[in-house]
Amino acid sequence: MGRPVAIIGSGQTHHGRRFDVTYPELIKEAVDAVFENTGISPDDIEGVVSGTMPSMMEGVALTHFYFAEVLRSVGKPIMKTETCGSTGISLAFTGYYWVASGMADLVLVVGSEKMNEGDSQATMTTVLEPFYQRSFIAGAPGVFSMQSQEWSVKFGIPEEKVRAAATRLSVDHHNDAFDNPYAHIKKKLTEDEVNNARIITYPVRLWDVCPNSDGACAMIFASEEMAKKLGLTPAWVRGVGYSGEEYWFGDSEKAIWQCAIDAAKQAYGMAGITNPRKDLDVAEVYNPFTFQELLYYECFGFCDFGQACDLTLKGVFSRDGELPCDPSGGTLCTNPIGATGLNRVAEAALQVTGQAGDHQIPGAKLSLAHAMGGVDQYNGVMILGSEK
Amino acid sequence: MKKDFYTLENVIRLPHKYAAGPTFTRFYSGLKEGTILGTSCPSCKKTFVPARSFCPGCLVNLDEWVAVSQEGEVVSWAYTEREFFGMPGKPPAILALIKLDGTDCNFLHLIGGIEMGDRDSVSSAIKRGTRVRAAWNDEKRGHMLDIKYFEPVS
Amino acid sequence: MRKGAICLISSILSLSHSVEEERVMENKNDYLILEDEVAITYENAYGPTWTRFFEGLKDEIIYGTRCAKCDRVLVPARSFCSRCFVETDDWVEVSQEGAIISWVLTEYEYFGMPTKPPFIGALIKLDGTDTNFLHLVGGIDLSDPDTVRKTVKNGMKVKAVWQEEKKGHIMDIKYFEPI
Amino acid sequence: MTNRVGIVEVAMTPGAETKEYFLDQVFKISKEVLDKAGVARDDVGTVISASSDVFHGGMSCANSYYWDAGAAFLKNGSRQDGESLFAFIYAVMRILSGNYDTALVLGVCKGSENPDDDVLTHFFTDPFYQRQVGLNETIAAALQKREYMDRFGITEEQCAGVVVKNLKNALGNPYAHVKKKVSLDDVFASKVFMDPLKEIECAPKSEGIIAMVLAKEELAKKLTDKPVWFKGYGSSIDGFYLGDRDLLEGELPNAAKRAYDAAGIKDPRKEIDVAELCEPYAFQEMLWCEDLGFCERGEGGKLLESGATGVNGDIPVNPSGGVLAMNPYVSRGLYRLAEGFLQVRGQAGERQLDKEVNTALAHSTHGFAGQCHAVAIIGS
Repeated sequence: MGRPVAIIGSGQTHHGRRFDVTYPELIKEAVDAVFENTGISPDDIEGVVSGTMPSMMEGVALTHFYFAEVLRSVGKPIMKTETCGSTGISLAFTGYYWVASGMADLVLVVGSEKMNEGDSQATMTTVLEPFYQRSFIAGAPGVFSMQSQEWSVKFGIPEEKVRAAATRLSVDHHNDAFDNPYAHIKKKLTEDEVNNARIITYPVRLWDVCPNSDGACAMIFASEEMAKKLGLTPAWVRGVGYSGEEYWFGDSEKAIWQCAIDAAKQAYGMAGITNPRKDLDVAEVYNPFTFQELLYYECFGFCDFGQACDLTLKGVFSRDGELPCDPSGGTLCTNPIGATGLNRVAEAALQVTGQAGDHQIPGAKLSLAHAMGGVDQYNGVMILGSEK
Repeated sequence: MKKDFYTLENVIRLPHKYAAGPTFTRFYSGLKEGTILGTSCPSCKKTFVPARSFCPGCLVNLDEWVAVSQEGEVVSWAYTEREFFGMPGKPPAILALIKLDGTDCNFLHLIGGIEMGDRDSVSSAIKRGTRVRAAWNDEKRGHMLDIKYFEPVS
Repeated sequence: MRKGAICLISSILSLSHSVEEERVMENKNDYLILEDEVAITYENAYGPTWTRFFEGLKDEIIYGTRCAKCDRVLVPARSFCSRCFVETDDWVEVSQEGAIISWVLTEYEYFGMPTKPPFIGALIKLDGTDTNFLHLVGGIDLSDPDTVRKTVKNGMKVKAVWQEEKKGHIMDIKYFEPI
Repeated sequence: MTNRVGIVEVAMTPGAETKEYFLDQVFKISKEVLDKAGVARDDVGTVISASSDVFHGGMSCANSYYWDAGAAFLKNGSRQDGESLFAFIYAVMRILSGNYDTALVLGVCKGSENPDDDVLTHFFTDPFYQRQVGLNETIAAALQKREYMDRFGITEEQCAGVVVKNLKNALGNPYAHVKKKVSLDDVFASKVFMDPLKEIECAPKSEGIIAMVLAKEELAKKLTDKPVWFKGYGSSIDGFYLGDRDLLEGELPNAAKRAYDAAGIKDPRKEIDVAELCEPYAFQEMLWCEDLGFCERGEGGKLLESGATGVNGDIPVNPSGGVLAMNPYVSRGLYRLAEGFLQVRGQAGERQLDKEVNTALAHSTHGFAGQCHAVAIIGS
């Protein structure tokens, strides 16, 4: 375990269909925000980490070239992290390791995506090679539908119960999003609306799916001395975990999902968490699909396998529940892919520093941030605490 | 001994819709009207072309618009007789960095209006410092290539 | 070797309204949107293992390889076991029957989709193998989703149906149909 | 830094195009390096790779594809896009943080599956300005070369001299892609590609899958008698629009200074025994030599003519033949580092320098006219 690392501030853009700005201008909003929020001068930054999902979503390759100025990186050391959907949290890890290694004391990390400039499902298709898998996997919804079905059948959860739990999450999160000034989709939904919404790929319906968002998130990582010197309230990185499995979708089980279990285990181990549901105060779980959020509760040890639906329906993971999950509305309401994982970290950091505003979980001291990527292939978990 | 294994053609086709935002929108409408618009930085006093929304050095927002000179000097140029991907027209072509008068950066565009097709004659017509002026297409559609090219000022 | 032949299909400017459904923007002007479509041609090498696998399909054989260390049969055939990190060169002809592990009915279409909807993508555990084979489930009426949901179940036995004309392609297997 | 990071082993493919299946190649190289290092896959701490979607056979989210072929099944890992020295330094950071004892670093680029690099580098451009006038990396380099000649009087003979030197060196490199003896006259006779660049002055498009095992100090010493230590690193990026930059006063001096400061190097020409530079366009080797402080500004041509950068010179540059002889776009930085590693170890075969090599510099650049640079220093 390296030296302590703190997140000392973040900046997010408003999300939506941001055709009012170019891609670099969008990023500038987030970067300007983090400097304004922290009062730090861009000149003091010692390194910059940039990332998007697949560059070709927006048709610009190696985007750090294009963004050099707005990242405030000209003349500075730079890194470019990309790990598909988990890019956001992988960016945060890069910032963490850069500081933890002792090679820098102040690192700016920026994730972004302008999904409306491309076609996300067409881009997802290019993640699959043309020999075999590309013919069968219908974008992200297809993958997640298969996974949720494998999971619910395996644990014998009745279809109606899974639907009811997923609907509960959808209604809650879309409502929670009203309290998050940066969220994209904010909507008062009734259970009926969710249950009867258009089917995307059964059982996934419209309100089970995240939107295509344009947005960026910027964050500053600092060493302990630097955090003290600057006098900002730190969110301490208490644990990091990441794991990935085979490229071939059929090679690993996706119901008892080992890479998700392992990622959490690594992070819990570092943070000394033994009973996550009790020890954690809030979790920002990456939930592009409602069904997957349920599965994560189990993989992350918030409950036993097969229990997530019951507990969700009891309100255990609601805003006022035992372990509130995604009080920001989560990925379900806001999904600029390359930034999404970083948004989760930003939200988790806001919570433990008491800065989450209207969606603050009172007294939150220990939080979890998470992101997933690849063809159901990677998971990353970061634990943040108000204390070292 | 070694078998010639097959290869599979893999065509990646992706659609894009790029948001030009207010600054490029205004710059393009300037082109439609036969003007080249730049923006000036209140902090470093530099003028940039094409116009941009922020100063690349100071990162402050720019909103002081200027129609910049359509004449300038060649800073560097590359000549090709080969067709390459993304090329705006047919070869032979010259791509050049041009410092427009009164601006503080180099404008990347084509050079034309001279005898092409022979490297030596091109080299004698175009040099670092050669004065060039924008030549416009008759029909303008709000695109970088509304400027046909820059041609030497005689 | 053929170098990538590539074309920029179109590059047009169109004026479009920047509609903001979710959020009221301060600036409601119309800004330009540049529409563009790119096509880049790559050329992927099959190498010996895929070559042999696809030649097998031409002969109505599905090949897998067995890992000498963990004894798992991996399908499609591959040259290494990524868990044990050893080469696998024990080729086995695997069963053309198996059980559905999970499936999804896809009814929506998007840009660049290689298989046209509706179709059922499925993970199928072929008998005697240790990975799930990804392919289509067919031979049933796909016109009504509700009927499909009643017909197709996890655990259901299916078997490969072959195309008449084979090209050494993953779609030489037309689909797997319920037994 | 209390702890040191050592490079334990390296394995790499030659640059020539093959029709091997991509994942088989990644597996073979990853396995080869682990076997050579005596590290079991289960004992690998973390896996950091470098690859880039457009340079990746048409597959997006590049590292999804080769994750498990690259020994990372159920491992903690990450990827750097565009530049493989980024992956190296990220692996170093992870070890220095104390979280990992070992790291596997991969650089992945199968050029044979891609269209020409000029097609792909065209997508570095912004859609509104530079793309519309058709910019790519070769055009940017041609513009840079002409400025170099106009402003500093660099001659075509000097540029050709780089080609002759590097391709001659490549003859002794089993990994090189371009292997032919060329004379100055051959260079002059080469077809004009993008005037003022001739075809032979531009690097080819190569395959390059490379793997490296790193370990923390105590472990590195256990794993090998000859660890090569990480000494320093620096990177820097320039602005985006070509016209906003001074193409001859770029960011390499910044990157180099960071690496030299970390490694405690005061006089690079004296203290560095060998330099492996990234020169996809021949003239760039001379410009980079100036930027790295091997000579004064504008003296790169004279440095070459003096023979100082030859294999018997006092600051040999690219004894491997450099990128002109082998150019796997994304992994070329790690190839430069690997060459430095082999030189320090005295295992560079035919291309091993006669003198003792204690300190090596590896440089890599990507982007138009060297928009981004990275420099790593390693030594015995």
